[in-house]
Amino acid sequence: MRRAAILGTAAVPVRKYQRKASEPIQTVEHEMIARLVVEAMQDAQVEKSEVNAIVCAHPRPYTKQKYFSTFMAHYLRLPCSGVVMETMGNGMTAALAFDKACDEILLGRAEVALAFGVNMEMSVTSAEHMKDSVRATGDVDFHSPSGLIPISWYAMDAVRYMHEYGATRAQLASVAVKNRAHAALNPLAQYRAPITLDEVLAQRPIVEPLGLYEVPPRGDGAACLVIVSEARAKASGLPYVLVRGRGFFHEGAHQISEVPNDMIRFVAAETAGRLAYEAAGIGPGDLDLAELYAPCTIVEVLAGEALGLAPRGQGAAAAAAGETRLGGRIPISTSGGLTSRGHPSYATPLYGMVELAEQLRGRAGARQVEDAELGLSSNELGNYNAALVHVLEARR
Amino acid sequence: MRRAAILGTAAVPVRKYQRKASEPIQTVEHEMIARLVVEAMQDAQVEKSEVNAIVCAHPRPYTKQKYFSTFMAHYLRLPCSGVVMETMGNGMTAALAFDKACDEILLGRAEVALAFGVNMEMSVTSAEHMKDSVRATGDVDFHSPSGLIPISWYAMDAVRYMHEYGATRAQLASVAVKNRAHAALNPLAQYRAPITLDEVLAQRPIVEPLGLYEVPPRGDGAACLVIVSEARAKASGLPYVLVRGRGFFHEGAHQISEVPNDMIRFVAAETAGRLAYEAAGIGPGDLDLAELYAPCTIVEVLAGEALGLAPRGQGAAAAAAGETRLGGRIPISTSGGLTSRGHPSYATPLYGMVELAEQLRGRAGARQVEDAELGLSSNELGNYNAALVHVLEARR
Amino acid sequence: MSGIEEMERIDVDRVRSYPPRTSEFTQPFWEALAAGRLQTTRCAACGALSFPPKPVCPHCWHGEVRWTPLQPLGRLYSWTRVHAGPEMFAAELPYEVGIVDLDAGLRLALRLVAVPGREFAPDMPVRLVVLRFRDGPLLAAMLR
Amino acid sequence: MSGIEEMERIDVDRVRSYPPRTSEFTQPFWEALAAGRLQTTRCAACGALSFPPKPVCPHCWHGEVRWTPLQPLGRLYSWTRVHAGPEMFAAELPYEVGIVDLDAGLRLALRLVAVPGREFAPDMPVRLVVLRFRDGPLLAAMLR
Ligand SMILES: [Zn+2]
Ligand SMILES: [Zn+2]
Repeated sequence: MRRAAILGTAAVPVRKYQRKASEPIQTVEHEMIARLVVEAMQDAQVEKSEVNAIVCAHPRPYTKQKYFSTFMAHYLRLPCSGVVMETMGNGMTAALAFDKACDEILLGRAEVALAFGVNMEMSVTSAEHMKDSVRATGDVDFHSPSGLIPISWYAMDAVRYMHEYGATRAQLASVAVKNRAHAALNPLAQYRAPITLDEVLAQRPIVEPLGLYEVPPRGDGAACLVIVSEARAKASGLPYVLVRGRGFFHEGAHQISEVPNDMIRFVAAETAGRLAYEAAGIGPGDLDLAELYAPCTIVEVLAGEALGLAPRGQGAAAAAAGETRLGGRIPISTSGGLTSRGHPSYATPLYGMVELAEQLRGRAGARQVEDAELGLSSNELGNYNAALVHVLEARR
Repeated sequence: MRRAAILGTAAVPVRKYQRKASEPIQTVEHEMIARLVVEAMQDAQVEKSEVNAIVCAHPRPYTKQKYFSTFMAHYLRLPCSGVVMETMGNGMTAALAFDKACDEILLGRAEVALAFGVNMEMSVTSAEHMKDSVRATGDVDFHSPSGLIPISWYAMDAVRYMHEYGATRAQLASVAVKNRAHAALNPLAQYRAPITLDEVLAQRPIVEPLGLYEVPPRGDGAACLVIVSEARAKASGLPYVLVRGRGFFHEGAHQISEVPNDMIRFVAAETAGRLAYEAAGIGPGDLDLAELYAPCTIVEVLAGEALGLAPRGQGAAAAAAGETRLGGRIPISTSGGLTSRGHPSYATPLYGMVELAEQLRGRAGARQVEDAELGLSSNELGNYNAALVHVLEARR
Repeated sequence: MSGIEEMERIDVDRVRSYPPRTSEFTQPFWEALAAGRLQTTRCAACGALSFPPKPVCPHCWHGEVRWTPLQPLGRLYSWTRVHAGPEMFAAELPYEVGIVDLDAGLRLALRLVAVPGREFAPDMPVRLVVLRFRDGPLLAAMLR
Repeated sequence: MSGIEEMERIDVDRVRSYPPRTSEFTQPFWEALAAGRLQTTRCAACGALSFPPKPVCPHCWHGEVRWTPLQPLGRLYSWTRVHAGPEMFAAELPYEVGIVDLDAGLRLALRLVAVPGREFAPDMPVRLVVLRFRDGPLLAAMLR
């Protein structure tokens, strides 16, 4: 059975790159991606002639260059008999790009595939941007008119979680403090100045009970991965990261289940996690670290519980106790996570992969998890209604 | 080795469905797709509980409901451990939805997958719509400012083809006449009133030398396919359509190669076709019919040549001689093709699949190709810079 | 139909910030709502209720459904107060939204109408009300 | 640089219908174009020319490139006259666009400037010119 591996990575630090249309000099996404491809290829020590597929996260509508994947095949003059395409699926968009690039390897259509994504949105104000994202908050005719926004679902998770388990505001907020401490050690992170628990709790509310530091900041970013077959990875003589297990699950609901259910049990993460663990032949206790797509503090807690990284109802307490911190029992989001590493949405999952690849190749510097052998990536969409989980293994 | 098959299909006739925002009653895409899913499932005689994946063509930006695939998983309350995602890739968008749905079967992630697409754009004027499509005509900063439109590339193919091979305007125009005659027999077609060669030649020019009847009309449409494993198809006892071969190729250029090449040799179709024929163990001479994504008359000619359906430089003459007509040597676009069946872009490739599935299951009525056993589908993007070719086989 | 309460109608002197569309299929829902009645679809095959109303039963994919009145009573499953919203909702900030489990076994998400002096909390009983905007109705919930 | 012709500059009394963006990287191209000079990038490793200019060589993916002047002469590979265009080009309809193969071995697509009494046809020799719109330059081609 063929398996896929990450052999090279490159990303730009998350920050504001996009400029207002009125400015004389503009940031052009394809120049940025072309440079990252070169960098990732150097990292992987792969030749251009070996590359045979491009899977790209569909860019934001603010990216002027349309049909970005085929345009990049042109800009890079890269003939491919493996697929050239874009993926789209809410917050999972870039994770699907990674996954479909792996599929080209699994199906034997490519020995080397590029997975990349660019998210540019910072020339657009939040209020303007949300005019578009309001269309994603459920049924556009039955939910959107109420004024729901994407993160309001997570806020309601938090309210319910505190209600059911007696978790405290401070416990949830500790996730943000921990992530900022991680981000301080990550040169790719958007927000790196340490913060205190009191500072997190003192922020203005955005969606109660969550304040500014517990919801995702907005940012621009771009990342590129070089995905290769296991055989090609071995032949390279370089350290690489094997995709050892994978699981996907969509629970058949978007934001809300019309049949009342236990909303704060993330069934999709639970199921996708189980499938990934089974495929990898491991359990959650075998992991050395996990990089979770968690736009809000509460999401990291609930996803962690669903993935077996903490018992149900105890994830927030575990975070507050330092269990998910670097040096703790199971470090989560050593990159700084979405709240501090940053959240250029349609590229975010690739940043998670970049972090795991750094850690599993022993290149994470001051934030290195010692002897990291097994890492988990979990990406989601909606209110974690679907999850795509990968178990990654260090091979040196 | 697992193989994929089409077991059920459903589509709405191509026409105008979308209404202006000012109208009191609106057409809602997800209601339309839900009804088609039911219809396609009845056709396939498959139970809901067997379905395990949704791959959906990314809808136009005019579709209000965002993240359509995950929303449909919700609307249909369909849990999936096979993927739920949207594909994007220019004119190939819906063909990629079909292809990725097949991949879920090949990879053993699903026994039954839904591939669907909806294209709604008729509430938007052509001039307004082109404001968006101008961003797809090449490099948005170096090509779009010149005023190129997507079909201008095909027009330049036509000019060059006539110049090199002495093909005539009438020969090219005969493709439109033939397609209209086919469409007259297809209840899903948008334009069904027969037309004459003189009428085609007398149309106002759109992109010279091509006139109104040689370029694609605009339209709304939606289609759904039920894709199953070969084993599931066999077990059904129903006639089904086996995906016997597949090939993809992107030539590494978008609209134009910056290194001068023979632009009217569609290398991507040639290569993808060769890969598909090899996988199927057949040659072009074995085909009973072909359904080509050909927005303009010239494209059908050039793609047909690249796929080995006519010798190079003789495709237009072959069309004029009736070789590609129903009853001819190799019927092309028995649905009426993009020019007459219609071209709801992001759904168009699925309509091609629906036509082949009808033909290969012997259900095409008055336009039935007798004893059709092998059909070819070819879809493209750009100026046929990439091609995705499938060889389909009748199994009864 | 007996025993089904009519919903209170509360006039709101502005247009809806994000107006819903009406399709041929959902028109009966919006017309009933404007008249203070809550109704949705029930599957003609398996009998399951659905909300929002759908032309296809999400439970068994049967394509025939019937309109059924719903008792506008339930409990608040969760809620939040939104302080940063999309441009079109700017004039309404902050506002509350919540998830309501109807007694009929359906979960809805909608706007909450605050009652002075009472804060929302999970599991509180609520009733649904109709907000009558100048351009049409929206469903909302209030503490009972 | 010797032997490279300057391009004719033709004033156009309106703004560009679809203005290109300038990036830090492409700025030298646009500045030279405004001055009547055509230049593009050449790979520092394999020597291949690229057009449009790119920060990465599309042939060998080397990341270092140099600006090089181009002779603005070539042949028309194909062309068309556009009669139905996007809203922003409506005032210019109909207009001609074409594909030009430069003598330097690069293929470009650009606006064509008609010469009264002469119709375009494949293989005709052309020269590139600069259209000086009020808001900036665009590259175009004319029959020689
Ligand atoms: Zn039912
Ligand atoms: Zn080079």
